[in-house]
Amino acid sequence: MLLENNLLNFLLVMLQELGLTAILIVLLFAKLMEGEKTSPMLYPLVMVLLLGHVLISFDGNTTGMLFSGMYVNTPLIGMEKGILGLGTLLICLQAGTWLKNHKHSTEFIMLLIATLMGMDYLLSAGNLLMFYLALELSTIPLAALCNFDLEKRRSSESAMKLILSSAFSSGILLFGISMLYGATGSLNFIEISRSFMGTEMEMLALIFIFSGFAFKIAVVPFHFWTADVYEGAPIPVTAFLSVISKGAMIFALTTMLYKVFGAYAAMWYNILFVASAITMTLGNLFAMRQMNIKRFLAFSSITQAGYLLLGLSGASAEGATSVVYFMLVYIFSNLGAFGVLALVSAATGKEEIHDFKGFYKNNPVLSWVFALSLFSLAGIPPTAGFFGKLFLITAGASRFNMPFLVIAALNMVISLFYYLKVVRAMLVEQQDEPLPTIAVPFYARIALVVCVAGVLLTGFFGQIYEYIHTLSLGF
Amino acid sequence: MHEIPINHILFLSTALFFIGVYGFLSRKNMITMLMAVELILNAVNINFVAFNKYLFPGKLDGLFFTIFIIAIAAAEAAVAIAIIINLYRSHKSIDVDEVNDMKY
Amino acid sequence: MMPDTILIALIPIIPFLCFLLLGLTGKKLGAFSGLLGTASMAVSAGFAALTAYQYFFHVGKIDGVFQKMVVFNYHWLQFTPEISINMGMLLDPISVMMLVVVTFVSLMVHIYSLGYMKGEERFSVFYSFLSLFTFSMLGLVLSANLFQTYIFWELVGVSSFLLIGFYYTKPSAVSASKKAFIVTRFADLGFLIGILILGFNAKTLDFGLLIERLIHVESPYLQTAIASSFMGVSALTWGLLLIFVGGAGKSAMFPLHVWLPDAMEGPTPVSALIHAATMVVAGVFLVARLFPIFILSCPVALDVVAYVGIFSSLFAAIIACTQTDIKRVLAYSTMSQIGYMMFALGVSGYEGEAGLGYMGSMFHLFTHAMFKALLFLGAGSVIHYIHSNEMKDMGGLRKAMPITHITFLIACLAIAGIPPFAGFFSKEEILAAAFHKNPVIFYVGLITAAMTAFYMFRLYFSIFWNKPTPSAGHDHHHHGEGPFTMMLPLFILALCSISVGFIPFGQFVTADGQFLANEFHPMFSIAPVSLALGGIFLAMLFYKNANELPAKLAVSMSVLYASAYRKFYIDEVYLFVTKRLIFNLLGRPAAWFDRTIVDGLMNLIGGLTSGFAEMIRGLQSGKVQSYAIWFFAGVLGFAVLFIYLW
Amino acid sequence: MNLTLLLLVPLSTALGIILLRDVKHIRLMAAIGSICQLGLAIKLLLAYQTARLLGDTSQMLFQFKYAWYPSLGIQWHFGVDGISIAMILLTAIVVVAGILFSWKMSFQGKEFFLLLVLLSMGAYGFFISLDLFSLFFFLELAVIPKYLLIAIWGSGKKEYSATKLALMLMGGSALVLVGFLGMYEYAGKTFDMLQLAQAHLPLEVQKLLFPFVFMGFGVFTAIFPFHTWAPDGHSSAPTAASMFLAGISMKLGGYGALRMAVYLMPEAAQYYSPLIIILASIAILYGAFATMMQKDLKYINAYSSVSHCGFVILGIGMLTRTSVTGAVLQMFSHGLMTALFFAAIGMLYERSHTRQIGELGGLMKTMPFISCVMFIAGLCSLGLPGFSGFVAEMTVFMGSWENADTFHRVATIIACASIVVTAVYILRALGASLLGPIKNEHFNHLADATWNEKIASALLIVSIMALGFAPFWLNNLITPDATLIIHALGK
Repeated sequence: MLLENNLLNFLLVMLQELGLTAILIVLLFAKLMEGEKTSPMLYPLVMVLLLGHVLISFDGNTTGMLFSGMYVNTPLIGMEKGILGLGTLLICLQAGTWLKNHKHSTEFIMLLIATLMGMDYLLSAGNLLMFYLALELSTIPLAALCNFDLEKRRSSESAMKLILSSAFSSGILLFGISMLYGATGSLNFIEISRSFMGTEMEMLALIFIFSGFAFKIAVVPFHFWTADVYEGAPIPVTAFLSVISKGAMIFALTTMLYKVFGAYAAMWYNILFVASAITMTLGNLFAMRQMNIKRFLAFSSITQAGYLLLGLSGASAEGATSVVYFMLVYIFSNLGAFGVLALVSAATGKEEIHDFKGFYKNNPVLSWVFALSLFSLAGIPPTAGFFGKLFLITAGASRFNMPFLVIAALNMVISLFYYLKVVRAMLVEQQDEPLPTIAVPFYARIALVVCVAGVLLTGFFGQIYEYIHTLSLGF
Repeated sequence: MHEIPINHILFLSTALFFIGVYGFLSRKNMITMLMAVELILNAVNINFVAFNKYLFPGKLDGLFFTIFIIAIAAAEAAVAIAIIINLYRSHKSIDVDEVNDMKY
Repeated sequence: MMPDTILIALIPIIPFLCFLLLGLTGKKLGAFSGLLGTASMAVSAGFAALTAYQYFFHVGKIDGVFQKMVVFNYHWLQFTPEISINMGMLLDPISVMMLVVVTFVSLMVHIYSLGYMKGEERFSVFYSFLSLFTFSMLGLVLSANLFQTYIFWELVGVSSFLLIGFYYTKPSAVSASKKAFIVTRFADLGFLIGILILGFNAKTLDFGLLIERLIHVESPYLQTAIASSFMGVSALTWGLLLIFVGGAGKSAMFPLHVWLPDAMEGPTPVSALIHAATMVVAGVFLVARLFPIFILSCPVALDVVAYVGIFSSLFAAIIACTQTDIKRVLAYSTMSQIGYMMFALGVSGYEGEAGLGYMGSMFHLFTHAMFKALLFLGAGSVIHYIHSNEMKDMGGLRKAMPITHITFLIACLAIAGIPPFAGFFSKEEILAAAFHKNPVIFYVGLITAAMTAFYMFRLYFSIFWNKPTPSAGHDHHHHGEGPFTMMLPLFILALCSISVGFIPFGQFVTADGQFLANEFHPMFSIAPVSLALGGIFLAMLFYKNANELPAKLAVSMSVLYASAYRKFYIDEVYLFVTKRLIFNLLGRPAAWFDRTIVDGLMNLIGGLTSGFAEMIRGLQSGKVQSYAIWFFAGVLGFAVLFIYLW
Repeated sequence: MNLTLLLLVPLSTALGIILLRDVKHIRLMAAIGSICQLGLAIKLLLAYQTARLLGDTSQMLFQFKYAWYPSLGIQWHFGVDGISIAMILLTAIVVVAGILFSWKMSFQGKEFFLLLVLLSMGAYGFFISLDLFSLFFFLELAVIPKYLLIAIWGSGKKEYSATKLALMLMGGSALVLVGFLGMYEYAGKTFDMLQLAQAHLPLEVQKLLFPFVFMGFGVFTAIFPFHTWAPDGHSSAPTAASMFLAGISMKLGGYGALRMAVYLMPEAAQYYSPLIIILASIAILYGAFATMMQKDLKYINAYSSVSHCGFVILGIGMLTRTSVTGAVLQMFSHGLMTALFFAAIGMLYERSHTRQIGELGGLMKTMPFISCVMFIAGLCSLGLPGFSGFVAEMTVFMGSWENADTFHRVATIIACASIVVTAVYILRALGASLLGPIKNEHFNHLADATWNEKIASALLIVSIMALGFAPFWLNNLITPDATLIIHALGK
């Protein structure tokens, strides 16, 4: 604040967004320059830049406020941006195989990074206007991305479903915002949180805004778009939707609930309780019968959203920490799964569970990667997912809401059932001509190695959690 | 001249909002649905302006918000229509009910 | 001064080592294993004799009373501070007497089997099992702790199981062995619970302390044991009765006797050792072991013992008259004789003269071991010669196998109680005791004695007379008598059956350990002896030469005959209870219930879940607008719920 | 002695297996690793006893602490007492035997041995953990290997059974988790068992949480009515897997129920004790009766396991020092015995390719060794003196009989009655499959056990007899800690 108009501090505080902007500019120029085909150097270059962006995010000292509180950055937010950036990097790496034979690869990366930037702003938003702009910036390009397989029916259908329903939801969200504005007379988070008066209008606003978030995080009953969109969209986009945008929104929700609606903690605890309970349960029930792996992963991600809300309901530093930690783990696990899926479908176009029967025969390593990721999603030790999920539940247990705990615990069992279904198809069942051996290109290999390492090791280094915890204490 | 009480305006905006919602839920043509969304957004706009004018005349942030909403709505509509056009290529229809390959 | 611990310890240990050795390396030893087993048995028999000598003539008696001596005691398994299973060795008249009997008969059987089992494929296994049995039996008689008794009790049971099922390829043998094990196991359940009751009432399992605490009226343990009652019967009575159930199981008392006749499927030497001389008297031994408690604290239980004993004795005698398988006849006679021992205990008192029954019972146990072993071994050599157990295949063998004939005759006379053979003396004592205590039992006993004589001689005549000698045409690869190894035991046992009756048994084995003269009243013995002679005469009439009398008799009292021949349908009853009731009413339902209800529930949960999943799939209709409807409904629902309701 | 070794050895074995290629080397690696582990276990036992002799009276020995997630109060906290050492010893023995028995495993041998090692590692970690979080970690670590072992290398309706097993065990651990979190919250954010033991949760809380923890672990030890995973799982699993399953994994449940439920929530334990006893008695007798009707050897053993584990639950429920000791003894004994039984069945099945007692018969003639092994296992399980089963069951009976009221007495008598039923079905099974005339022509030329099978069986039999002949060493090892647990009850 003091050094607000100090350029260096300005750069420092917004370093991540500025970095992304730089990358975007590079891409734009590359697009202008490029003739028939994009230069082979571009892709690696962008990857390296992204990596740099990720690395600078993890030092927890970029903190400050800009534009009279419209833009806020704290170590924790920086961390969250880093996590999202890491996820995007991994997705880009995995997308390589699919992009190779796609004529708009540069635009793809551009849109992706634009979305990421929108999310960064979303996290840093300290003001409802900023928040709304960032939200749209991170939504609209996604719709375009969903349609990226221009000639595929399902791709455009999913894009349509996404854009229409997100337009609707942002309308509702906006209505909530307007009510909030009317009730408190301000758009600034801090001022809003100060000037609550407990009117029903505020509560209504809370619910409208929550439903806007719930839509993006895919919380039952606001989740229905998820499955269709995930199924239709190109795999990298699905991965992005299920990991990055979900993550961004849950982080933003943390800010929104803890910072803005702190006064209504008692109320939104109940909301989270109900929402999380039905989300877990219905997500599981839907996932049980899915045959298409993308769709199946969509529903599993819905279930995970339920657990995220459970952790969030802890309403404490543990709550925030567990959410961030889980997202980190979730990126590794989910992208591990999507990575393998991406390779397979790029090579063979197969996405059904039964196609994976006897997968182990020709691709032992890939199937172990896949299996590990699924176990991590199911929360089976020694994978990191176990720790992530357990910390969420532990944070949620702080109120000691017994039914809540029981529901969560039992849902872990149900979810195991369908994760095992996929594992069984790969490792146990056989078919006459199983999928051929699938080549793993360099970038994808890097991505998978990172994911597996993350899945296997994260849990054993308590320091990671502790670090996030120290950051979130100041949060 | 005495001015219109805020409740009237709020009633209008709320009505607009629900009309928009109803339109979105009932119309089968995607373009019309987009227009319904615009109604919702306009309801929001009216809210902002009204609140700003009546309750917090000192500041302008309500108005700013309105402007931004209009701008973004345009962008959103652009992308949406692009998508719908693309959809039309493959489905030969912009009837929302005919576009449900993916379900269950 | 104490007897030599090492010496006594070696008596059971030698057979055990022998068992391990033969069990592990039997195949390689081959025929030699028999000699090895016999030799080691001889050694331990020698030690037993030595111990008996030491005990009875040097160390055992202290101022005129034979002491209970615990020569060795080790805390094997500590339960509570006071209750523990100890492994010990207790010397007192009966245990020493049993030591001698077991080792001696076992030695005889070892020798006999050298010939009888020659050429068997599993020769060494047979000997290892014999050693195992001997070890367990010795451990049983030596045990100083009620639970130790139970341990060896079980071991005896399993070795008997192994030996009955020795010819495991014969289904009948297998089922017989199973039957034996399960029936005795059932009885052991009673024994176990009895142990729990007594042990926890007396707060100890050591015989010495246990008896000490449960016989004195003023002892608090006894009072609680009597005070605490279940279904109107005092804990003490329950305990004793349940323990008696255990004993009845092993000793084939009615109605737990069903396994004994089938047990004859085992090799004959085994029947001689286990199912005639030693194991089956374990029950008697057990009751005798706890006799002070029975007689001093709980005479009711003792009456039960007496009546069960006398009934089984008569019951078995009746059946024995009709059986045609010679080993089964012997089996039933065994049962009947053990019944004798039981009711002898039942009618006995404790001090001095009153202890006659106890003494008689032990005496009869001793003599019975001799002549019953002899009978079985004799029968063994007959079967060895004829290759059949059925009377109809036999007859007129007295020429073919003279030695067997004579020794068998001696044994029959002994068991029939004809003076001066061994059985006479012991039976006298028993009947005398019964006469003093309970006339009913006495008269039934008399009748039983007569019937004993009858069926034994029925057996004798139909084996050795009845038909003309088989012609030379009827030839066998080996002629007549078995090898010397089979003859020698017959000789020795015959000598014993003649002589042991003259041992002044009362000097050694009595209830209270004090001297008790066996005086002998010729007047009294007129009745039993004449009855026995009558029985023999009848048998001679019927069976010395083939004639129609038996058949006529059978017809004239057909009902009784038939039912006796069918062993009064006890087996059928058991079959009904086990197969029909237990299996169909408990086993099947349990299995069904488990598969259908319990497991069904588990599957039902899964089914319901997926069914519900199937039900709600319609929600995901694929139509954007329905999604939006849900969305809006959610918003409104949340609003209503959380703003107004919650 | 450093307890982390118990985890490092399996871990390094697993890594070695991953690196190696040839199945011969892999199985050698596995065998060496497991044998080292057995050595460690024995060394641990000796070290423990010497430490006790030297007068170390602390409850847990060789403690090792490392703050893992300090802000959540989660830590690596290891330590052992007599009970856990007994369990570790059991695990080590069974593992060695299991690996030797699956020596011939050719199909995907690498994965097979890897999973076996992981499974054992889970067990070791479980038994040495004093921190509820790491304990839970290891508890679940062992679930998936079981699933895969059954689903991939199993027989029959393997996938159904594997899924059922995994789900039911997961359900169990889910319940456990709820209980643990409850304790964690009420005891002030600590997972440390020793601190929880001092925490003295209020009675209402205990009453609330006890069922979760106890039943959760009960599922693992096949408590009625959550036992149905056991028959299917055991019968479908490959030999080594069913050995591990019945020998080790069911013991996790008993141990957990004793440690986490009874010890940490004593008042609730007393409150629920009658219920536990009723369940246990049902399991014992009902399991036994259900066994009588089975035709498949593995089902017979699986159901008898249900019945035998009923004794564990009964011993725990009776809440006397002797009965608790008996429960631990029974766990040890049952682990060895049932492992041996499954091994024997596996050997028969490999050769005769059937487990239906109706189709078997007369195998004693062609495979005396295997038949003897099976006989010994059978006799042990019907509680014959000289074998471990007898000692354990008698201790349980004795301990149960200490409660002097009619209810406990009746329960005890019911339990005792099972020894008869056990005799019935064991003899039925053995008689039908081993004795009698040879049913099937091709049985005549079947080979007897090979060297590895002989060694493994010998190992198990020796340890069974070691307990059967000299129970006092184990008894003395366990009793002090049993006493401690009972003292927690305030008895």
